[in-house]
Amino acid sequence: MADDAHVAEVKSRKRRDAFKRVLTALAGLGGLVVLWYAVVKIFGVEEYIVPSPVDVGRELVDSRDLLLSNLWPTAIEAVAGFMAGNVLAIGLAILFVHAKRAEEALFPVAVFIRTIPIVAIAPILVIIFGTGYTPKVIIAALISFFPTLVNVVRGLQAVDPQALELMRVLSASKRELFFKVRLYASLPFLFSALKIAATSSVIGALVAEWVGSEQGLGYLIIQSTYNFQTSLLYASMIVASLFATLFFASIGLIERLVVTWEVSEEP
Amino acid sequence: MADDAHVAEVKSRKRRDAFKRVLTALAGLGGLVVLWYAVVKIFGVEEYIVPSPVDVGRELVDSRDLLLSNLWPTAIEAVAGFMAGNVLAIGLAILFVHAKRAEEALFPVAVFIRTIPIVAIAPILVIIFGTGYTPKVIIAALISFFPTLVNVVRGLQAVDPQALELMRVLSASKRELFFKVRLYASLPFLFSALKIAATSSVIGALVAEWVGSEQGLGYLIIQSTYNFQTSLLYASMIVASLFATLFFASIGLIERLVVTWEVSEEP
Amino acid sequence: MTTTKAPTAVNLDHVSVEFSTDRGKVLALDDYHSEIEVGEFFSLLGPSGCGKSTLLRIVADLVNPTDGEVSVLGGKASEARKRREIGFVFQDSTLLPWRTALQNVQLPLEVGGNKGAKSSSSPQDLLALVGLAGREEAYPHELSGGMRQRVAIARALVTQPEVLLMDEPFGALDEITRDKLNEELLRIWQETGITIVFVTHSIAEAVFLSQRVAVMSAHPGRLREIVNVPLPHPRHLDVRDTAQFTELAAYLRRGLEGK
Amino acid sequence: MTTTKAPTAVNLDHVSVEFSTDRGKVLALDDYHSEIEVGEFFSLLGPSGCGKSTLLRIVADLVNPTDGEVSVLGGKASEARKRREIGFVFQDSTLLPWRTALQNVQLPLEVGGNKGAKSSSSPQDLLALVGLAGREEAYPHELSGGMRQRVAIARALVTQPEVLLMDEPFGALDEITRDKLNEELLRIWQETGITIVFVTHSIAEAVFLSQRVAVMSAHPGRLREIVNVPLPHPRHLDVRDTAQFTELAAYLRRGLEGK
Amino acid sequence: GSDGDSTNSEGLRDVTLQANFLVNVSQLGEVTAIEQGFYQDEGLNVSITPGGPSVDPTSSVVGGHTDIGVGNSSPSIFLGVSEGRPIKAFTVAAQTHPYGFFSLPDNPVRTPADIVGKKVGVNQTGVILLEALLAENGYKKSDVDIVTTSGEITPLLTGQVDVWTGWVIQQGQLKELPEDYVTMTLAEAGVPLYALIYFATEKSLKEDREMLEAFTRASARGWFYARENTEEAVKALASRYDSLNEEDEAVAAEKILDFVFPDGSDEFGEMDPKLWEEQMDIYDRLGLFDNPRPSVDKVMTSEILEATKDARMGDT
Ligand SMILES: Nc1ncnc2c1ncn2[C@@H]1O[C@H](COP(=O)(O)OP(=O)(O)OP(=O)(O)O)[C@@H](O)[C@H]1O
Ligand SMILES: Nc1ncnc2c1ncn2[C@@H]1O[C@H](COP(=O)(O)OP(=O)(O)OP(=O)(O)O)[C@@H](O)[C@H]1O
Ligand SMILES: Cc1ncc(C[n+]2csc(CCO)c2C)c(N)n1
Ligand SMILES: [Mg+2]
Ligand SMILES: [Mg+2]
Repeated sequence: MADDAHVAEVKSRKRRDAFKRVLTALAGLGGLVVLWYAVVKIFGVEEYIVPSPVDVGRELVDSRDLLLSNLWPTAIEAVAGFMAGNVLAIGLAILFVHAKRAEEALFPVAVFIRTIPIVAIAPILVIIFGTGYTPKVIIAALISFFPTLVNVVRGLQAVDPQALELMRVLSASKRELFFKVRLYASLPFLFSALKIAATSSVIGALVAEWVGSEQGLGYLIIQSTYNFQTSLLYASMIVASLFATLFFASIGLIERLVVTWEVSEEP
Repeated sequence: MADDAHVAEVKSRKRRDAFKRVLTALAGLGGLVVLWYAVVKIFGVEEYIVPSPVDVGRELVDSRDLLLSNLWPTAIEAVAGFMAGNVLAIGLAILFVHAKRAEEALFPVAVFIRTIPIVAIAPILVIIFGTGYTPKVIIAALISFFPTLVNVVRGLQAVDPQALELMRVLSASKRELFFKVRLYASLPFLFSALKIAATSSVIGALVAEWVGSEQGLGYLIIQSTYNFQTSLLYASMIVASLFATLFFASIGLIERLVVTWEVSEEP
Repeated sequence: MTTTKAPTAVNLDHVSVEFSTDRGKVLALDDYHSEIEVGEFFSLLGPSGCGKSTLLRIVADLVNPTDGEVSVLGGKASEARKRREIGFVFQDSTLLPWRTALQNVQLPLEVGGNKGAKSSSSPQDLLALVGLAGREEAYPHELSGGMRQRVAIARALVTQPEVLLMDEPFGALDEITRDKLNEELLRIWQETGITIVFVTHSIAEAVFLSQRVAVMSAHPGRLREIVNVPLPHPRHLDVRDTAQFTELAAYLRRGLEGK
Repeated sequence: MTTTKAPTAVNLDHVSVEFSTDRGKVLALDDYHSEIEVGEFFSLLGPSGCGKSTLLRIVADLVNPTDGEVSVLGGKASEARKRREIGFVFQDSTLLPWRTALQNVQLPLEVGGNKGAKSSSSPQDLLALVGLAGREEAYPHELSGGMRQRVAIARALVTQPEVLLMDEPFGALDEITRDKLNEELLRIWQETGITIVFVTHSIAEAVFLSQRVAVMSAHPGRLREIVNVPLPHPRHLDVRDTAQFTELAAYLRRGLEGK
Repeated sequence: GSDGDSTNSEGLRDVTLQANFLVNVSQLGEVTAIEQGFYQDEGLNVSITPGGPSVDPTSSVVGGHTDIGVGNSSPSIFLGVSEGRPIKAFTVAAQTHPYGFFSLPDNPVRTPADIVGKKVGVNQTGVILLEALLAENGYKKSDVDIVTTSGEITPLLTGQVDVWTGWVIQQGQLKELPEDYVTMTLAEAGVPLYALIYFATEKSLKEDREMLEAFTRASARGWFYARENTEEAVKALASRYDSLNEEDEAVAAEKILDFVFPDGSDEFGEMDPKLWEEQMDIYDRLGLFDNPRPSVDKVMTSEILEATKDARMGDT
């Protein structure tokens, strides 16, 4: 019944759809810029409050080397922190789902740790790990860790009770139940969490750079804030946000590639 | 068939369970304190790096009035920011689910806004709102907004396709579909999001107090950092974390009260 | 010779449905054709997978035919659906898990501009009719499979659609309950004059209930023949013991077997 | 007189099940008693909601009786379950939506210490047996209701449990397919000597397949009587045309009606 | 109470002061003037809005939420002006910047030359000051190992850095060091910057001069009073802001007074346009002006100082 021409057609339609989505996203961001420009012009917002997008655009072009060379450290910290935080969160979530007691005892501890302000832990981390990548990755990990923990704990429990009974009758081990059922049931929650974590890990990396660093977009942001280099400040934030948006979007893309069996809701 | 004695029995069992859960949670937090104590003692950590829990405990008792009087402003900011952020997020999520195009265009904008570091918007907020409650609530709202948006957008789409068909045949309006179906389907995602938001709003309120304040736990944290009052610093963080933990737990409690129809997974 | 043709409730004009999947296309329904009159009791009989559910879903505007035309009550299926003239008992009971049995039955009264509408029979009475008096407050997961299906039936009867589509509504019920509900359904049909399109796997049920039975074949789903059931109305269960009934059932069975 | 008693596969010793809900207790099964022999084909017949599914769930160690004892193959139900001696076809097909038809059938071979186990028939052959050759790659949501049920049947047959519990496995199938699968099931049962506990709403199906049929009544679920079906094996479909068959069916029907 | 000339029930004019940071001895004079009723004598009701690590006082003043701001250091004023913020400095409390480089006696930094090759811990705001120090003394940024840290002195204590930077009034931190710790202030290192700079919008400078003059007079009185009655002033400060540590602030008060009244000077608030020019030169050399460098009279005004000359001279 499989029909190559048809499959090709489906694929090309999907590609067109993806293209449209990207265009719409760009339109949205473009709209934001236009709105920004309009607000600045119409209300005559002083440049020292919000610079005009034209100035910031010029800064983006002029300082592109500076911005790019500072993007990499931040990107590395964010991605590494994202990985570490999510691996930890997923690991803990798996523990929690299999040992109710552990969940009840450790979840408050996780909440507790999560609420320690970064500014307060950063100095301790710097003392322990020095000022290299490590403390930044840890901070980015700490920030992206919690949403994933909460969501995945919930997701791993979002299993159809009938599927649980099926697995029980098949005498599946907890491990098998996990890999054959829970994992799939948790995917919507997991991907939501990863999207949240993608953005928070970028935030985490930026914040971490306030302490103990001399490179990265966070460092640029702080410096340009204190030096009143408003257009550089905005340019740095824009680069960071664009990176976060791409990171976020790539999680969405991975979700589409992984979850192939779902009935998609009609528009 | 209803049987009062039986209902009473079920209730009292539930109460016992809740009590046990609280005990386990306290045991978990207690374990954290013991671990802290052990690490400080065994590795002989200097007091100016990490104070011993005994000192911090004494500080908690000695400064209880100071801590409590500074808890309220932070709690108010956190709760107000939580409300505002979540109302906004849920509103946007509803828009996104009903207008796919809006989602595609505005989601990147939301990601974009989410990644703006607080330090960078702080000056603008101060220019516009001064240093009163408003900028703090806005910052807490900004921080708690995003996870809810992501989760609720996903949750509102997590509707059984058959239920969608049912509502379509009943010619239900989008509004009815929302209130009769989507809302319920999204609850697991919503409550996960609210749990995440509960903790982030506390973080947000703490960080917001960096923007200038003369009260609040965030103020105490800055103040005690400036004064190098390490045990007061830790005591303030502990009070903030305890508040966040309670906030988190009360969302869990509300979830239990709202979601009465679910089959609970056996332990 | 002049015949006053009865108005058409559902006209399926050479419809085909092709589903596309990642692996290729599946022809679910091929060039199906029939006209169902207003007030008719029309059944679909055919092997599993021959497109019966798909057919009902076309009529309810849940699936668009890839070929051919559908009209319902003289207009487009989507219009009839929006005018709330279509009722549907799904093959799976499709109850909302957060609503009790009673609340599930009340659902149609709360949506689609039907707020405050009074149903001919109250939701409680309908639950009693399907044998669920006393279980109004139970949530779906506390009900047995057959009970859930009965709740779905009660839900479909709580408003009075012009066209009622029923997809194996009695499949999970024991014969006694099924017989009883068969009779009740016939009574309601006669009293209200609604059009019923009924999918079943039971030949006896098809003969007992219907005025006409469409026999289908699978791979792809095709109409094989439409059989008239000239048994007089009102019918009672004992009609099944008549020779005419047995003969019709045997004829349908042969039709199904493709003989 | 010495009778060598056949060993017991399932012993249900005066079991009762009471569910507690927020609103009170529901007595689903009241003092049910029967012993099912190894190798027996035993059916449960009874009105919707009388506790048939609950009974199977007790045997499979999915529900604990609130009263009475259950033993399966001489030990506890939980032990039998853990030894993977129990197979279950659920009333709802319960397929995993992220697995294709074939992958769903393969599931039992991948779990429970069965990794790499060879089934007597390959998953592909079993899908072909239930008429789904060519649809191996389809996901559950792309299949019709009856097709999903057939995948679930194939899944239950892919390993060879000692005790097979089947909850209305053919409920969503047309008569032709059902007849065919009835015959296949009987063949498999005879060849392998497994014990089958079978829930059905079709009296004819119960008589055709079973050696004994338990007739139950509802509110609360109680055993009314156990009826022997002395038709000789192997049986073929035409046994249904015999007078003995018709008589047995009528007897069961009267039993169900409580006469 | 920032708009126009709101007066309260006692007929006093409400004035808000945006502090540069959390209130501490940097506002010793103002708090004293409040306590002693000096502002009241001038017809003002002054209240202090605390700042914080992420508060830029110029934003608060430009946004109209406060009437007068206190800037941490002169660059925050002239960089803000170069960005177009319509503000001007009219008084300076600390004649040199109480920002210092602190080291331990066994590894001391006494002169700029000593800092070469050292690991220097600076907080985010201080990086630029360190850069200025290096540039002014002919060194490159790469001659030191810069580590940005949070405000705590811990890294110096644990040996992770050789030099810690901060305000000399941060007694809470500094008291952790051994008694004989080594201090090198910015001024000693050849970077002449002002600190605790009072500024207002150009508009208030035009339309509200009397208020600013009154404020300056009363503040000067406050600072003089605090100099003479330091113990009393610190006590009052610490009881008003109860999270301050009175002992630490007492030590810090002595230090800050040395910056406000250097070398027995008997004048409060003076500032020199030439010095402003010099400071901007430094920043210009560092390439920190994105926009055209403003002229001095855009950055500061001596009018208030001149009009309040008498009140700003000690009455000893
Ligand atoms: N989890 C539960 N909570 C409360 N009541 C339940 C639960 N499960 C089953 N029951 C009740 O137990 C009774 C027996 O249910 P069961 O599913 O065994 O019936 P059944 O004989 O299989 O019916 P059917 O033929 O309709 O499938 C019913 O009244 C049902 O409502
Ligand atoms: N969404 C879909 N995607 C792909 N194929 C589908 C989809 N829905 C149905 N089909 C296919 O269409 C055919 C007809 O399905 P349909 O559900 O109409 O059968 P049916 O006659 O109702 O069968 P049953 O009696 O088993 O319920 C089947 O081959 C099925 O696999
Ligand atoms: C360059 C520099 N800027 C800010 C601070 C933070 N800080 C600590 S004490 C103090 C003055 C209080 O009035 C300030 C602003 C610092 N240490 N160094
Ligand atoms: Mg169907
Ligand atoms: Mg059942």
